[in-house]
Amino acid sequence: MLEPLEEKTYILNLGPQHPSTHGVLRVVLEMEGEFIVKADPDIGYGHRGHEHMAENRNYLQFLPNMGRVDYLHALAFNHGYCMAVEKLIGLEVPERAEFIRVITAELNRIASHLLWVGAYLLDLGAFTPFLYCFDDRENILDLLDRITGSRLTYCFYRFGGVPQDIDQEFIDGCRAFAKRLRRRWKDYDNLVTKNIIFIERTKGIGVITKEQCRLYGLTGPMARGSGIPYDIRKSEPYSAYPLFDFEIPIGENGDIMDRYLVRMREMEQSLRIIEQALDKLPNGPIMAEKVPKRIKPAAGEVYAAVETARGEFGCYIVSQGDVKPYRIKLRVPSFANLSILPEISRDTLVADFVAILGSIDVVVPEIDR
Amino acid sequence: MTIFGSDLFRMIVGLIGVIALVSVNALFLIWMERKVAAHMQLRPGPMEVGWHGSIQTVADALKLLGKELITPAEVDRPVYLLAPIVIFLPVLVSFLVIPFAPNLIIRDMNVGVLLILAFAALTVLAILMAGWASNNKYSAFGAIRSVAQNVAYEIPLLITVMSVILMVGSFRLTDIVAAQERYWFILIQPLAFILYITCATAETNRAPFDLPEAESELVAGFHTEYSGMRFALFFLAEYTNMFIVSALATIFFLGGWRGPFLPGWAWFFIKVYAMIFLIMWFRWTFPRVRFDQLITFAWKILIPLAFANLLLTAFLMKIF
Amino acid sequence: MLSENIKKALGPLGLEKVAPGDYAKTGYHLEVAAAPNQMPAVAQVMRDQGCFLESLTALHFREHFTLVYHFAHYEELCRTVVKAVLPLGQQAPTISHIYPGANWYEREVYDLFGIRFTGHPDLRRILLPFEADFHPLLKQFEEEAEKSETKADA
Amino acid sequence: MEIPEALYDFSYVLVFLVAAALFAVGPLILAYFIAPRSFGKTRDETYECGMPILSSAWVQVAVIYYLFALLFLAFDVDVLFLFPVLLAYGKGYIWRDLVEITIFIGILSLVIVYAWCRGVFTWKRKPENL
Amino acid sequence: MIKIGLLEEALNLARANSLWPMTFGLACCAIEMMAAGAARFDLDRFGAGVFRPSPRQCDLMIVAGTISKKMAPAVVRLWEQMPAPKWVIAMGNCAISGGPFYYPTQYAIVPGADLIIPVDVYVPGCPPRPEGLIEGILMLEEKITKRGRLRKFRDVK
Repeated sequence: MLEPLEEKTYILNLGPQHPSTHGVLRVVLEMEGEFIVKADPDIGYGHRGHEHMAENRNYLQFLPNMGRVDYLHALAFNHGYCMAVEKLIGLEVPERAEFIRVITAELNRIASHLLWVGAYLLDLGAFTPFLYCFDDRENILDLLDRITGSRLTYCFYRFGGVPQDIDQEFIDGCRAFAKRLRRRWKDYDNLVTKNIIFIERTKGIGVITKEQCRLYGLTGPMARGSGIPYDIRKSEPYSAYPLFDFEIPIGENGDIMDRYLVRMREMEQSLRIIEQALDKLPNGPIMAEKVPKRIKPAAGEVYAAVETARGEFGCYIVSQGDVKPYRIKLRVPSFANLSILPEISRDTLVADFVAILGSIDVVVPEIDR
Repeated sequence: MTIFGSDLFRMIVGLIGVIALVSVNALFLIWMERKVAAHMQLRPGPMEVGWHGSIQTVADALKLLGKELITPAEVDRPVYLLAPIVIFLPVLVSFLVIPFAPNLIIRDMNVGVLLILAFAALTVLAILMAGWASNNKYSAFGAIRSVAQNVAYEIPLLITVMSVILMVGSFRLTDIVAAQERYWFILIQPLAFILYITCATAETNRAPFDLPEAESELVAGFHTEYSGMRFALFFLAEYTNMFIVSALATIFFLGGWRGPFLPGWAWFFIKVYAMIFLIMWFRWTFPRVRFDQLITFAWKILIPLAFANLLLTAFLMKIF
Repeated sequence: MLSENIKKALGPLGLEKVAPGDYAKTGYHLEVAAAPNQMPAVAQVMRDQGCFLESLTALHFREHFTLVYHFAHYEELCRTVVKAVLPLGQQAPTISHIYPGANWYEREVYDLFGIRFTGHPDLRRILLPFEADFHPLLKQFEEEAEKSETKADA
Repeated sequence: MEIPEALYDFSYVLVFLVAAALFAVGPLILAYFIAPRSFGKTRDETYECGMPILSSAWVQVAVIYYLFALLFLAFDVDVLFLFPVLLAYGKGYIWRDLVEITIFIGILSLVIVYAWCRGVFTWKRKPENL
Repeated sequence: MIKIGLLEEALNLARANSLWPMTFGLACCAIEMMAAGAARFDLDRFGAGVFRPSPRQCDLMIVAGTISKKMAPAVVRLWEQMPAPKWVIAMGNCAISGGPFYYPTQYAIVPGADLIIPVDVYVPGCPPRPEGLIEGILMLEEKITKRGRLRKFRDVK
């Protein structure tokens, strides 16, 4: 008699060094054949102790860290942290500074989404769109480079405003870029969105229901792809966003395709915001007048949320009247977004799993902090 | 004795010629692939090593030669060591029967098509050996996928080739070219040509059917554990296989060496490299299909279409 | 109004404090204080009201931990903060059976503070290596006393 | 004595096979001699994304592959019968060979139809009705 | 094993002109590494654009980002699994010295890749620009050949 094999399942490590885990995410997969029985994400390979660091530095010293939590949408994290501290010490930001913040943050959001589209198609095996996206992204980086002085890990916003004003060249550059990107979308549509293989790979895969979104606390394009119109820019307006007219694109089915389309349409909305902001750009100071040299807020706490490219970033600061924060909790979107992975990847194929993982748009150092 | 003497001569010259062709072709194809990819991606590609990076692949080959060969501890040693050699065997033999020009053929066998098809199956075996012996999950995946994929696409490939042979009535490759004197077969068998290209792309594990080495899923697929020269042999075999399937496409559908003005061999190579360019174009344009889609595509669509094409050919031959 | 509904629903639980918050200053619409044992009930109420768990974290004080839960709602702007004071060395009940998303948050709190959650299905370390033997975000109160304020300011 | 032509063919194939093997082995031997050596405890460990391996790769593969293997076997053997037909086709008989080839392919096609109906081509983790 | 002067020199020249890096990003710097491989900067010009996912087929490990204590064993294992000859570039301040994340009570990171694996070239920056990485690769090539590239990269004015 033939003996049946003892166990039909086996364990496969996906990551931390794997082309499709976007850095150092590790997923331990229990597999049966090509099917996934159980997926257990093991995070922490990018843990750098930001929150511990916050307790050992003063408020200003912690500011550069924000560009390195989520390096793809660094300016939103700058924004969230600055907002929280400004709320804590009761600082008013001049209008022009808010406009500049919005413009740069939206540019950064487009850059982040472009990188996602490219990297995601790389996961699906298409290499060329990746380079197209990077080519477009370089244009944004050029613009931001002129203003902020760095390409990636920006530390641009200050408590009470921004340190550098934008000039005409930047404004012209933004408009030219908007024109260019709109043209490029036609290419993307033909190359990707209408591609039959892409549609087959993404339609109906990795479906997340509205209820699942709520139970796992998903935000950003993950929730919007499932049809939840939750965007902090609209639902909890901050900065200069209430002054602009834009829509929140949402999906219907909550599958990968919807998440892809939501992100693509969001780029269009971001362009709209940038153009409106450039049109309405007020004159005035870019820095609040009475910014204290030494930031020492009274005891208390504050929670400020902004919308990053991946979802809601909440900055929770507890102060005990010291120059150093007592505790800073960074509520990062990808942490919650990734926690749904075991649930939606059950009984999928490896190829689908890679596609689902990519659609979450994880930035590992952001999850691990 | 004289026949044997001339045969021996033909054999040796042919052997040297084929080895030279295989090496130069692989070096050229890899360079071409990188340049084609680069220009499709708005970048220059290799530029600094030689004129437009023309000796880049020579540097790569030399480097791989000077690279350590690691044999992991857990592998099935004999099979692991044999796999890169086995994958190389069919590559050279297939060149025996390919007519590059009217008289430029090493041995015009009457079973030419069968010889190539039979030895092509050895590639699958080598991939299975490599993947399974590596004792690496990614490799094993790649190997199993590769076998499933190759067997699924071998049937439509066979049937498609049959509809060409049906019209010629011979397995001899020179006969097939000779039969295309008035018109190329692509004109009367367009469906067969499309089917053949699809299957050939899959048989050579090229994108969008490159699942055995799907980078984003399986790291490097069946050759994940192979380093240095062993890996180079897999690479060499892959690119030479690309040449062979393109050469067959040229012979079956594009009239072989036929063409005006230029000598036969020139036309042959122009057509072959045009076909290779087409396959490269696929690779740098399409995303990868999912594995179950790949297999069911072969069974649900390609095989019925190939059958229909064969019957149609048989029927039309009776009418005309 | 959602905050009124939540207030009404939380009423029967007999919580320590249910008060409107100062949104402009703290970003909260509703501030709630509860005992750790009441947390599952509170979470159930929040879930029934359609809220999602925004974040879960802890604060380490000299005498006790404070668990901080943030809840928000997709359609209506209403952020509720629930604070539960947990004496040192005690365990808190999990809410991961109500909000599966809390699973990872509780693991993170366990990892960083060493707070154990009773009834948690899979309480392992999440960020630090499994073999780590410390909880990094615990304050070192003795050391802190030595450091002068000016030194940190520099 | 007349040497059959097929024997010449075989000699070509044999010589090329040997040459191919030598051509493949040569660089490997050369590489063995000129390449430097690395060191390290985990050098010979199986690669799995930088982690120690948790289980062997030699496990039972998904059952669906066996189904496809059987299907292929049946098909490939039958398709091989068509090869002689190709050479004989159109020589002599007017319509008989067309009818025969149609019947043969028709029966083969029924196999696909049957497998399709039974759900062989839908991938599920556990095929139910097979 | 056998060393012949001329052969060795030819091999070194080939190695320098065909440095295949591993697809291996740790944090922020990985994005700049990707940018260096992408359209504008194009590492492939120097033959260093073939990113191989498996360490068995790589020559160059670019440590791009912070090495956390949890990740350190994996980095070492991957480095050991690369076949000789192999090189390491420490890209960014984190990989050089822990960068902005190093302070006395830091518990999570390894302050510098050279504490766990031998590093050949250090590329400073937080993150370094892609030009910086290219410069680092060119320096590594000089180090390998002790001479420079096959064709000296012209200075960009």
